[in-house]
Amino acid sequence: MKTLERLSRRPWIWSWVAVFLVWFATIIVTGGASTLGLTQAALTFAAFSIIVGIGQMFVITLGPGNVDLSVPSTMTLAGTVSLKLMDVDNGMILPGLVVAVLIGVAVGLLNYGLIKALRIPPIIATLSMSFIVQSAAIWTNRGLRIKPPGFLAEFTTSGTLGVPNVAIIALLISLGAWFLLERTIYGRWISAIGQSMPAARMAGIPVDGTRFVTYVFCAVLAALAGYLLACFSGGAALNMGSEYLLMSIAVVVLGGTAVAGGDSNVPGIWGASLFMYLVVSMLNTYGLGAGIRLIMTGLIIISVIMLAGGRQPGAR
Amino acid sequence: MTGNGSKAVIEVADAKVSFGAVKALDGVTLAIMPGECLGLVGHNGAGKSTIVSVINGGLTPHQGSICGDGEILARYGINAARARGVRCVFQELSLCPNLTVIENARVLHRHLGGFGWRTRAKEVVERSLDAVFPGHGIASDRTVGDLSIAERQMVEIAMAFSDAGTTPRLIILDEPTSSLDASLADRLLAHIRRFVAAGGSVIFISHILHEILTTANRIVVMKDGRIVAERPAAVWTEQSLVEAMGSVVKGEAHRRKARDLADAPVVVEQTGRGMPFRARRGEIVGLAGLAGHGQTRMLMKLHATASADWLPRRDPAIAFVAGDRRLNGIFELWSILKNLSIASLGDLAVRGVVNSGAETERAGEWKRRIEIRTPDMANRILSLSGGNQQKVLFARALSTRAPVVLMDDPMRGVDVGTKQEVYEIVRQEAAQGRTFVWYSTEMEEVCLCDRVYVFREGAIVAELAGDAVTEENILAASFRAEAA
Amino acid sequence: DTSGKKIALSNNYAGNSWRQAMLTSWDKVTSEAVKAGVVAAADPFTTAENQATEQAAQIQNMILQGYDAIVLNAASPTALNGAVKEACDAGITVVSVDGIVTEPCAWRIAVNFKEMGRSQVEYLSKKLPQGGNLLEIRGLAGVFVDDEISAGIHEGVKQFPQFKVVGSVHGDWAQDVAQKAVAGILPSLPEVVGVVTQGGDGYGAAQAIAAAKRPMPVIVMGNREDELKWWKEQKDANGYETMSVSIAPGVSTLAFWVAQQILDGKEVKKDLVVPFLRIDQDNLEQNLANTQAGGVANVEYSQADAIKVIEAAK
Amino acid sequence: MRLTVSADAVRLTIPALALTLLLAAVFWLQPRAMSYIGLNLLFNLAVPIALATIAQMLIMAVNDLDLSMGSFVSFVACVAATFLRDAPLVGTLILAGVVIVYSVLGIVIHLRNLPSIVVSLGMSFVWAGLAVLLLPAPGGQAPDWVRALMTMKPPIAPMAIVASIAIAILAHLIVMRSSLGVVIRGVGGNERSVERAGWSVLATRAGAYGLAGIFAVLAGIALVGLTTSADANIALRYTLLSIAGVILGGGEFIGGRVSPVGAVIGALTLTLAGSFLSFLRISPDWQIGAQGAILIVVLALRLLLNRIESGETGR
Ligand SMILES: Nc1ncnc2c1ncn2[C@@H]1O[C@H](COP(=O)(O)OP(=O)(O)OP(=O)(O)O)[C@@H](O)[C@H]1O
Ligand SMILES: Nc1ncnc2c1ncn2[C@@H]1O[C@H](COP(=O)(O)OP(=O)(O)OP(=O)(O)O)[C@@H](O)[C@H]1O
Ligand SMILES: [Mg+2]
Ligand SMILES: [Mg+2]
Repeated sequence: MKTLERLSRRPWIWSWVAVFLVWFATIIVTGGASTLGLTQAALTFAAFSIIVGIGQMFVITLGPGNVDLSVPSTMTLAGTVSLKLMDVDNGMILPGLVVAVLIGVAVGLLNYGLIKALRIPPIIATLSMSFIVQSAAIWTNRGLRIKPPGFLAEFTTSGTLGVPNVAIIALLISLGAWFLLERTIYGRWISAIGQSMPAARMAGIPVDGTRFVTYVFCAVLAALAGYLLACFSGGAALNMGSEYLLMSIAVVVLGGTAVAGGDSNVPGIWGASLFMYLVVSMLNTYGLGAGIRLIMTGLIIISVIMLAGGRQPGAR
Repeated sequence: MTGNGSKAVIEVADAKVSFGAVKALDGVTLAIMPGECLGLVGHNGAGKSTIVSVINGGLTPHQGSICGDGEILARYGINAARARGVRCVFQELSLCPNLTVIENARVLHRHLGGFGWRTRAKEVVERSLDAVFPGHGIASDRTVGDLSIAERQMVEIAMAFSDAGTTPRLIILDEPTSSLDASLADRLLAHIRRFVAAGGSVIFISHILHEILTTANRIVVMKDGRIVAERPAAVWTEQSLVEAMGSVVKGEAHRRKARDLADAPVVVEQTGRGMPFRARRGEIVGLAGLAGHGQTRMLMKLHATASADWLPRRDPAIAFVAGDRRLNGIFELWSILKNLSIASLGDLAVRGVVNSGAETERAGEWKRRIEIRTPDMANRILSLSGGNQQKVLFARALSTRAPVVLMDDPMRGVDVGTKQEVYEIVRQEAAQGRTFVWYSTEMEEVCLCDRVYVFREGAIVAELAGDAVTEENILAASFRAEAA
Repeated sequence: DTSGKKIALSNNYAGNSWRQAMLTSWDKVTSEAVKAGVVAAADPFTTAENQATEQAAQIQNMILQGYDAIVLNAASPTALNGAVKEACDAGITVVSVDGIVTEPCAWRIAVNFKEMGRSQVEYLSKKLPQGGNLLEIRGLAGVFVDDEISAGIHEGVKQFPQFKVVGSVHGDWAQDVAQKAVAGILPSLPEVVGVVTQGGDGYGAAQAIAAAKRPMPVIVMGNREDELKWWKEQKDANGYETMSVSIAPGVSTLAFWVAQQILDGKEVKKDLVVPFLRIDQDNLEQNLANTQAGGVANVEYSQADAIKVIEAAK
Repeated sequence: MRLTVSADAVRLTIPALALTLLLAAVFWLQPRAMSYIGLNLLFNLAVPIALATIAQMLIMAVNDLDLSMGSFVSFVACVAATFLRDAPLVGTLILAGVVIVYSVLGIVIHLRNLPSIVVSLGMSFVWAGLAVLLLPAPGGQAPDWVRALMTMKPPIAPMAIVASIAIAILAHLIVMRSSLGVVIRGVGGNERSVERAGWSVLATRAGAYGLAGIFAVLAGIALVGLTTSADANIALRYTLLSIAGVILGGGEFIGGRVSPVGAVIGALTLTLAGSFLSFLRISPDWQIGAQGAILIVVLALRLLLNRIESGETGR
């Protein structure tokens, strides 16, 4: 009983409850025959939202107004440029990855440069930056779809012991993120900045450095997700990141991270990402039209937050 | 009842309030008569602000009753209280910083509405400001956020005394002078006396005992959620009050012996308008002058120049104790523990990874050392009373290795006993070579310093050292420019 | 003589290979025309976001800039009518293509999207006379093209009742979205014999189906190079058969010439039709060879083609 | 009294100057724009954006953020192009109903202490779904009176300018001068003190959301009046545009610091920035990027002017 009560106060629990409900409602249609297929598909596709979601979570933790809207275009640019560079050559996999990461670093650097130098709200700075990055993606190869190197295509679409490889990568990144948040000074710093920037400054935290690293971190994760997604789906497309704009924010907040900043959690991102994927699958499975599907998705999001919200955040 | 014929404006009987395990009020009975000023004192966390919330209607006690003018008030709430003329100035500032003074008056007086309310609100505010703080110089169309803390406090106090339809009958002032300098505080105290003489009632809470002694008619001492003593003001002395509060009397805060520090190396330095600022190793430097004359700005500047924005410093150069703890002090979502350790994480971590064992140990040490009143350091910081939160901020700064500690009026809302302890700690640390730059609105504290810079209109106008640091000299320097 | 005339291209979206191919074709054909002195200018404009409101503002700016004709690929068939009317009132010739507008004063070069959908089912009925279950991949909800193609597909299913659409997902005309949506619905579907699509989503569907280790149904392709290449691989490996259909991005150049002809004073009917570009088993290799790697199978039009289309409509 | 106006005016000078500079640049590039018709063409699509920006500003005034603004305006446009024309009574009832829904959202957000961002994110799916149900394919037609109103040709200044000024004045009266406006901003500034003064924060928030709903409904109707018909995706970008407009106009995300006149100016500036770009004739590859660049430039201008202003007043 005690554990149940303690569990119900965890901000991430609600997204997980929702995941199981939706998962169950979906597999019941086929009498359970689709269990393995659906679970694998969910893990695969949730992995991408998890990777971008974690980056977004770090940024959102920095406090009100902090959000990175350049995630989709960063994914696109990293995907197009690295695939163009690798040009189906297995030997170029590492350089391709390095370039993708460098693109992330560059976008993050420019993002924070704008925020700092022009003192504009991050939401506007990253939006402006996303237009520029998107243009750069168009300019580099005008949207031609180049195939990924064979090894990468194989790796991203297959699994190890039944678990999709991309999900394993997402898990490793999540563990790293969890460690950063919960155990390191850096995690404390971003949480402090998220609660009160002046207080953080007065407590001697290098505020600019910390925020800068966080924006770079987010962009690098987005670039990495773009690299993986492009390999997974057989080539980079100019619109391949567009879904991840709302998605990356939705999984963060549904996962129980405080939108007002200062409080974040990693398990919630998993719950929310799986949930967002499964909800669409469920509604598709039930054969509902786009309109109903959208309405249901919205209502479910609101119900989850209603259940999870209104709680008294526990001491951390 | 109280038995002297007239009926109490508000009377609380046997009120009990608890927040979780903490019994904030443990059966308090309190009556406020017309035409009296009731002084309320007690250590930090004694329950003063809580009883205020009960009287103000903002908090319904879990047990007990509230009477007004002799009748029991069954459904008592904020609006009922306001309708009876109860007004409150809260411990923390509670104006809307984005609104103008006039608009704040509109928010405060619900019945001021209708066409042309601006003109009426302006009249109400200005009349009251003029009455309480003659010559205040605050334009009523200024945005509150642009005002200094002292000015905001003045506006807030004036609003409580203002009359817009319902005449104020009982005014509760929860540490109203904490941000005011001596001359403004005097004006307020004078106005309280006038108000009381005209038949109004006041509940006056302060940690500055002589204010209470000179202003109140009757003084109530609270301790751990109970009233422990209640006598007419005339029979109290500072000494007996402190005793009743439960603090050991340390006698007059004795000045340290004047030390010759002229040979010690200068650790911080700043030039600007007026005289240059300089602090030596092991020195306690005071910043004095009327409130809001650039002392805080100077501290901020010192902090900004010595702290890193981009890269973490291996050895912290400077630590800061905030006065405005809501704004730049505490982290509200965190536990007391995390709030305390944030500035010294570098010492508690190996390669960026926090050692939670060492952290807990360090926090336990400081909890004992300055007596943070909490059952568990893992509780949220907001579960502490204002003064205890301030102690955490102290511990945060003192637990760093920074050779210089800046203090921005840090004793706001700290009780007498704790103050003495903190003074002692400051003295010890200074003896070991730490430098303190200390801005205070309380003369007693300024007089503890080795050297004092007096501020006037954003610049340093005088430097006093050693035996020259006296109340008279400081006051003289503060006002000299005005006379000139 | 149109040598002094200026033509603008108003485009609402540049975020996929089809639109990029369209812009490239436009640039190639019109820059030659400008060099040859046929028209004075032919400037392309693209909005930052795919929204009717932004495109309406773009058209209004073109009016101010004094263009003589606007070639328009519209974000919405009706929501631009206000702006188009203003352009017409200012004496500007408006030719809409691909994404057409309903405003009567504009010309329309339309593809019969309904027929495009219906013909897919018709093809399947020849390939799989015994019929079976179909999976439908749709485009972006609420967009005209999506609704039309889907209506055509359902018309086809009515015509060939041996088929049944057992699942329908939105792939937003993007390979990765389609892949994701198909992977999600696939576990709950019975055996599927055919996948009807809208273009740009066939390869994603194929990947999702392959990942689920299901027998590969007949997936109708949408002329993307990656789709054609995959098809070719399958064809070589196991004789896989399908067809591919989409509208050629080069239709923008047809619209350019039509606009030029109108400016030249030619009598042109308001509604013109262009055929869609279909690739079949026998001409797959030839089309694949002509398609740029990573691009879309394309046809560019000349002035003569335009005159032919105009004459045919008379 | 006079001082209040000038204090507000000082805050407004920055966005106003940005707008003026941009307008001058547009006139210089395209002198044809300097006419009655030209101004109308430049600005008429700014009218619905201005209304949506005011709606967003009301929500931001109580420290919330509405991520569903774009899909809500799209939905309203769909209703206006269908029911409002074919069955005015039903249409009006639906629109009144959704305004009430907005109020209820405010109440729910307050009572359950929910993050508005998440709730409105959820609502954005709901509105989009309703719009798709209503108009699966683009279509419908604007009611004639709306069309007539939006294409009216008043003397002296074009309709776009007249409407913008009217919106600015109306919003200023409601938000800056009325008691309700003061309390709404008070909630943004310090919710507790408003509560302690005996106001119902719940009712205030419901009021702010309801008012925002009304302005957003007006935005949808005005939009349909300009475009003549609707589709489910017609105004999706209004979400970010409206936020950017409020910021450009000197508003802030938290603290209840908003300026209605500034918001209208912000909306006009954003619209004008788009036109400015198309007059520049940039290579198609970089046209999208240029939109980002211009946003940056306009905001940098704000910073620059801010610096100059603070230098002058010494604050
Ligand atoms: N919201 C709350 N939640 C939990 N505990 C509370 C809360 N408010 C007050 N307390 C506790 O109630 C007790 C009384 O607090 P109160 O603020 O009344 O003290 P106080 O006498 O005003 O102290 P100070 O002089 O420091 O302001 C304290 O122990 C405090 O920790
Ligand atoms: N996101 C979109 N919004 C509006 N129209 C679109 C969109 N995507 C495609 N279209 C239109 O739908 C029709 C079919 O386009 P098609 O799907 O073949 O291109 P595409 O799939 O986007 O190209 P790509 O391979 O890479 O993704 C065309 O009229 C195209 O302009
Ligand atoms: Mg108190
Ligand atoms: Mg596509």
